[in-house]
Amino acid sequence: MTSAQDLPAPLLVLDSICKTYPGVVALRDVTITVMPGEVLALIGENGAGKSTLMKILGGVIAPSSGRIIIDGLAHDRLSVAQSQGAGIAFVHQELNVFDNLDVAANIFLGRELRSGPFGLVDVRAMRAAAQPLLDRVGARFGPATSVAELSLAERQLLEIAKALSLDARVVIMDEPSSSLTLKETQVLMKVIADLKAQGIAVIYISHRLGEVEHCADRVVVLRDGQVAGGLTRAEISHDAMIRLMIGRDLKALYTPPARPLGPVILELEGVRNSTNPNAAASLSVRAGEIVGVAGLVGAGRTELAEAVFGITRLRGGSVKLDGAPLDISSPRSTIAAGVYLVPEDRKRTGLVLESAICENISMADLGSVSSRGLVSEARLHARAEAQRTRLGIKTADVDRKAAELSGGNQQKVVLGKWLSMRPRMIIFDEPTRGIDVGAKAEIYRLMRELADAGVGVMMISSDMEEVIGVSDRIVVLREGEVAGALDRADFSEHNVLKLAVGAH
Amino acid sequence: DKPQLAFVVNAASDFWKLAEAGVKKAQEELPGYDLQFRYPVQGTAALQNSLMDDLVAAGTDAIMISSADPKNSIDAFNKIAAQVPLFTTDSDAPASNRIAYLGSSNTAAGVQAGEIAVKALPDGAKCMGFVGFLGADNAVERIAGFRQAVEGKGIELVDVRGDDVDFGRARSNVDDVLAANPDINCMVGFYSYNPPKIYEALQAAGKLGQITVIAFDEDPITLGAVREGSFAGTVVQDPYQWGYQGMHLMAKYLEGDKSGVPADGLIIVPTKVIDKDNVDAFEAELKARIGG
Amino acid sequence: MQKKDLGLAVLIIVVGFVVYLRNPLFLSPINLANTANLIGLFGLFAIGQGFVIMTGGIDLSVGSMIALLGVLFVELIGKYGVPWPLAMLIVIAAGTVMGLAHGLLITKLKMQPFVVTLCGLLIYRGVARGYTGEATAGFPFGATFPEVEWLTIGRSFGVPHSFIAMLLVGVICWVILHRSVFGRHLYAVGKNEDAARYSGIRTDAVVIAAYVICAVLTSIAAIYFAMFTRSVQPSSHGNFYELYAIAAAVLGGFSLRGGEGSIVGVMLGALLLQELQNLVNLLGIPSSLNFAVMGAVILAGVLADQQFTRYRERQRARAMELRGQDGRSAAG
Amino acid sequence: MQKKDLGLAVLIIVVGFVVYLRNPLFLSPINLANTANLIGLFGLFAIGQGFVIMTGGIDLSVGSMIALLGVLFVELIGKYGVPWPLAMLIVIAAGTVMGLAHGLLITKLKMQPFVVTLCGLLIYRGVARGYTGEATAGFPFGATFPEVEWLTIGRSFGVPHSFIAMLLVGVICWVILHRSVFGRHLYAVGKNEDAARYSGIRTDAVVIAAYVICAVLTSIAAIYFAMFTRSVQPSSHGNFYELYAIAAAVLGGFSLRGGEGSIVGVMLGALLLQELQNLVNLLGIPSSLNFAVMGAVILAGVLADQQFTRYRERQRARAMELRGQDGRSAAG
Ligand SMILES: Nc1ncnc2c1ncn2[C@@H]1O[C@H](COP(=O)(O)OP(=O)(O)OP(=O)(O)O)[C@@H](O)[C@H]1O
Ligand SMILES: Nc1ncnc2c1ncn2[C@@H]1O[C@H](COP(=O)(O)OP(=O)(O)OP(=O)(O)O)[C@@H](O)[C@H]1O
Ligand SMILES: [Mg+2]
Ligand SMILES: [Mg+2]
Repeated sequence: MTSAQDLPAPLLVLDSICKTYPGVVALRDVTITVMPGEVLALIGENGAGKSTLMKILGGVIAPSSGRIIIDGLAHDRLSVAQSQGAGIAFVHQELNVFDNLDVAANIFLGRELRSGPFGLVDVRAMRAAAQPLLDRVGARFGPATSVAELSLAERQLLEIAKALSLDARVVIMDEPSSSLTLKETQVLMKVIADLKAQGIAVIYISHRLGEVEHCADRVVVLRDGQVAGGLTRAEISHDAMIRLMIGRDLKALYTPPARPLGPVILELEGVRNSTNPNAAASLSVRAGEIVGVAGLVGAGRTELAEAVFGITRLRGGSVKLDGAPLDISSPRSTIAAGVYLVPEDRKRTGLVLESAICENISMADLGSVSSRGLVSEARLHARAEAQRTRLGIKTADVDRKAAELSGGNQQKVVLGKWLSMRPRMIIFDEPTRGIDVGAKAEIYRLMRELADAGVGVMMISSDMEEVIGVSDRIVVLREGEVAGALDRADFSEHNVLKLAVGAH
Repeated sequence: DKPQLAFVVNAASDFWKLAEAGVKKAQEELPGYDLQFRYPVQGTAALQNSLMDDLVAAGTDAIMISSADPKNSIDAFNKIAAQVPLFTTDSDAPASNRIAYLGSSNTAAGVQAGEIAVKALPDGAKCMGFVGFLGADNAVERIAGFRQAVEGKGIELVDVRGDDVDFGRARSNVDDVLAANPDINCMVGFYSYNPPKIYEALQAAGKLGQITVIAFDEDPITLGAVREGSFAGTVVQDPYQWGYQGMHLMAKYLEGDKSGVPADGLIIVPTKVIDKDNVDAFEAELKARIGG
Repeated sequence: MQKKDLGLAVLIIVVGFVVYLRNPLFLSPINLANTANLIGLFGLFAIGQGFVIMTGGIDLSVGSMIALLGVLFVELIGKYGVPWPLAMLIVIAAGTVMGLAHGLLITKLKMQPFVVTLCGLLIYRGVARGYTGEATAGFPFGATFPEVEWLTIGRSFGVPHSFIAMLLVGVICWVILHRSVFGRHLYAVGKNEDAARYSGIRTDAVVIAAYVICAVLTSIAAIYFAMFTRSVQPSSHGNFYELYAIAAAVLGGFSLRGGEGSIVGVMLGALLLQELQNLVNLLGIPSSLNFAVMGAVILAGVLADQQFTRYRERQRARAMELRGQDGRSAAG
Repeated sequence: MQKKDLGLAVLIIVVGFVVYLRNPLFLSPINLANTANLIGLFGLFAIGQGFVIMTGGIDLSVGSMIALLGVLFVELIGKYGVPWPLAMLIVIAAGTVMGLAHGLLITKLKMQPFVVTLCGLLIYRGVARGYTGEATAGFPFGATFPEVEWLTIGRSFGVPHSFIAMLLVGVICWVILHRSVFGRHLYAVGKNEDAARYSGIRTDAVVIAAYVICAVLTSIAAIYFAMFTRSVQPSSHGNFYELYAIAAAVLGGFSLRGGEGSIVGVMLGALLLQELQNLVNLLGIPSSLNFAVMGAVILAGVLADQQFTRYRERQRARAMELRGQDGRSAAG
């Protein structure tokens, strides 16, 4: 198999792994080798099978066939305990934190530190041991914080800290940075470098190719459940990775607006939220432009979007759509006005995972596929099929549960829900979180199309490449306030970060 | 197939074990019949009535029933009576088309209990009653009979506490009365399990003998307490006879012999007062019946 | 009819056939009519319970509601001589208010459904018992109400009207749950309330509506029960009926986590439970074992259904795998 | 003690004070001891229920278990003359087997807890009724079992031993739930079972253990109850006790969705319920209103607690706001 005799023995080998789900072949004969101390990036489009492969390695699911060889010992399948015992730590793509426990308890869950004659939990020792881990990932919360109070990004940092706490030889990170902003991502890169220096191997999954380019020693690309190829350190480049992932080149991210800027569509005036009740944010979105909203973790962007969409109450200020006050008393009223939100957490708020794809697409607008209160199955399906074709949702049929789709395809279903209606203004909150480059480009194209059609587009994003690459104007939030706005000419990572952090 | 006779009771209770013994005895003497003794799943008239529907559907030839709610089951009774001969026991529904009633009078039993009280408490007293279902016919009649008998004798039945046949609550009701009403010096247990709970509560509080207790039915604890002198007395019915005579009555009726049915349709098996003097004889008789 | 319902139907038929072999009177018209009547009575409020369970909630108060509203109905027409259509309206209005109260407490004050309806269970029964002073509410001797009786305990061509009422309600509820926009919203709310809200569904209104539907069907059932028993003993009437309703729904494929279930399923569930009751009486099994038989059959039924579903899924997966290999060898 | 528990404690004290004003005998040693005894009895299995609810499950079978195991215990020592320590062991072993069965059916065969334990409710009671033939299992007159009686219904310094037993069990369970590794895992499993599994927790074992703990505590309670009533009527003994246990847990801050609750809370919940029962008798409220009073107070209590929590949160938010302004003006 591997040709080189002079290489050290591989740490682990995933040998001819196959995995089938009812209706899907997720993995087909995948063989991957991991060497000690290397950073192996695993990339591929949504649904390529990356998470599935890692779950097999993490002992969460069993392969249909194939072997897992660790230290020369072959296993047909692993249990979570076996996997952990073999020194494999796993940062899951879906966040697996417990919001009824505190940070330290989460980090040491399953491996609690004990003391005393009865082996009771040693809370103090765990908190003490957790603090350095939190420092390492640059977390601004303490080990005694209740997880219920953490934002999505903070929870992601917690997951990384948890993986570090394991005495691991391999750390799997399945999209650890999907909610992280530049600052935390930089910390993460440093963490990876540290691990590498200690001889710990890292399997890194990300759709942010910049990060991959920055940290990977080797890249393996999955496509449709099979290995599409690999790249050595020297070969790694954006273009090369994209070519392997989607089999063709990709155009530049940014397309300029096709028409001059129109009138103001959405206008926020002194909007105040409960987390930062003294900070007021004012911003506006004009027809024809894409407004990017940047900020550090917890800057209050999601909160702002949810308040405008009618989920949470505003504590002050006004919201106008096309110059007239917008009724933001409930999502129902904002949806009726044509203001839509693509939420940050699609598992929790974007989709009804246990419902069929077609149900999800018509969820917000059943009225138009029904007559006299009764739903027409035919119209429901026609509408879903239309979106499936338009967005390229990868699925055997639209009657499948949304839960069975990969993350990216799930996001497309959320988009399909809104695009099949009459948008006036769409707020995208982290629209490409966990989405592959191919789909990302599609989504950017869609946003641009919407803007060109006169729909207001606001894009909240923590992905710097994306904010800079896609927006026509960037508004930076800091602790609930608008710290400043940048026009295209002034775009740079440095400028965005300066505003986000505050000029101290 | 042998003709089938069924005896349907109103709820699961030890009291009916005696009737069941009577039915067993009758079965020995009536080999040509198939005798059934049925408990409903719960003590509600609705369930009893659908149990009777099912029995008729399954080919039963005559039924004797102790209804949980005879007054309001007239139509259900008439529906059954139109198909098979129907008899009532324990509590009657004279307005229905039942053939006859076999049992005792709860009012008379209440009066007898009142008389025990009058005899034991010549100086008057304040009584507290305990019962399972406050609204059930037998409870209402016994309470009324008791009140009637003590009327003007200086004895007052202050209140009756219900417990829904939850033994735990039956016990804690007594405990609570002992704690909350120190002026109570007489207690009446209207359902068979109430007197034992009174006994246990008094025993725990060290008040056995200080409070006069009047009981109903023949729970072993009750009889023991009567023998010991802790209880003034108990009023017993004779469910054994209900089961025994009832089956013979129905068998004869099916054979065409209607002489057992009096003109007024009432066959009263008298209730007895058991006190210290006759308790031993009574218990011996009971043992013989259940053992045999 | 969904596959899950089919399994239940098979179970019902098998049990029925076994009983028939042991006692052919099981299929006699009179026994069928008696059982159909009970199925109708229990089916009515089991369907209502289905709507609540669909939202991921539960309504423990139905047994007590049947007692309280039964007392109300009997007193209204029996004691106060209120015309029966008005009495029915009053009872259903009272039920609606209770359902509304449950729904509002659950959605607006964010209380747990279990708590709210547990309090309902206690309060309604308490009020019924307190109001009557534990006495049984019944009609005076000889009182007849021909129209109400025809509607409730009457029969047409031997079919009890309660059964027909359940079928009618079943059809309407089937359309509501499986074909209407409201039904879709109900499924969505049951599966993921947050996501439903983010899609502009008025989740609170949907949940409240479910509790109101349950309460309305329960009040109709209360009228049927009151006319069937012709009297209501407030301390025992309807005891444990909530468990019957929930058991019927669960047998019928509803998940207590919400978002799953069908109307046909819950009606079949109610049918099976009554078949079991009938079986105990017909086969002369001691009534004391009634509960045990019922429990054992529910357990076995749910278990068999589940194992069968899993088996089928595994078969399907295997078939796919084979197809996948074929595809590969063809490509290779 | 958590803040939530504090609210409950306040409610208990307020209710107690009101009752005391109306009838000072409420605080008489004899009444306190009687009530403490009942709190002990109910608290024992309410704590067990807490463990099950913590996993997001429910155990509806406890009332029936108390009946069946009560019958077993009474028959063993009363009729068969088995030495009492052995009889206790047998009863607890039988309970363990039941809990194990529940846990295995729920985890290994993936059945819903509600269904499994509903079947338990039916089957255990059915068996108890069938085994005794509906007769009450009781001791002969005058039979005494000094050691068992001392253990169960005895008192030391006026404090009933059942209450002491509950306190002991409470302390042990407090350590288990709030300080042990198993407790952490229980919280994690209750919140998110899948995620707990990904963390390497043997979720099945944790869930099974919760059901076993519940069953063991219930069997201990069954022994105490049997000795308290001294006779067990299989059709009514322990009826609805599962609702008491669940109500105690919910009052005590447990969420039926799992992952939330405390031992102190459930004990206070059991205390409040018994206080309410006692109040009805002490104030001479008609027994028929017992249920209504209990329901109304639970509703009011949970509601008040919730509103109070919300109010406090709002206060806190406002305080933060003020502090924020100060901070700003200082900085500006
Ligand atoms: N539980 C499941 N049931 C059925 N199909 C599944 C299940 N989980 C994953 N799949 C399918 O397996 C394939 C691989 O999914 P996987 O989550 O591994 O993709 P991925 O590469 O991690 O994608 P993403 O970048 O979107 O996270 C997809 O087609 C997906 O639909
Ligand atoms: N459930 C919650 N409970 C308490 N505080 C929360 C909760 N969710 C968010 N917050 C806090 O609210 C503030 C604003 O969070 P928000 O999610 O709006 O930020 P954001 O800019 O979208 O950042 P990101 O999504 O990247 O975390 C943060 O301080 C966060 O910690
Ligand atoms: Mg993935
Ligand atoms: Mg955000």
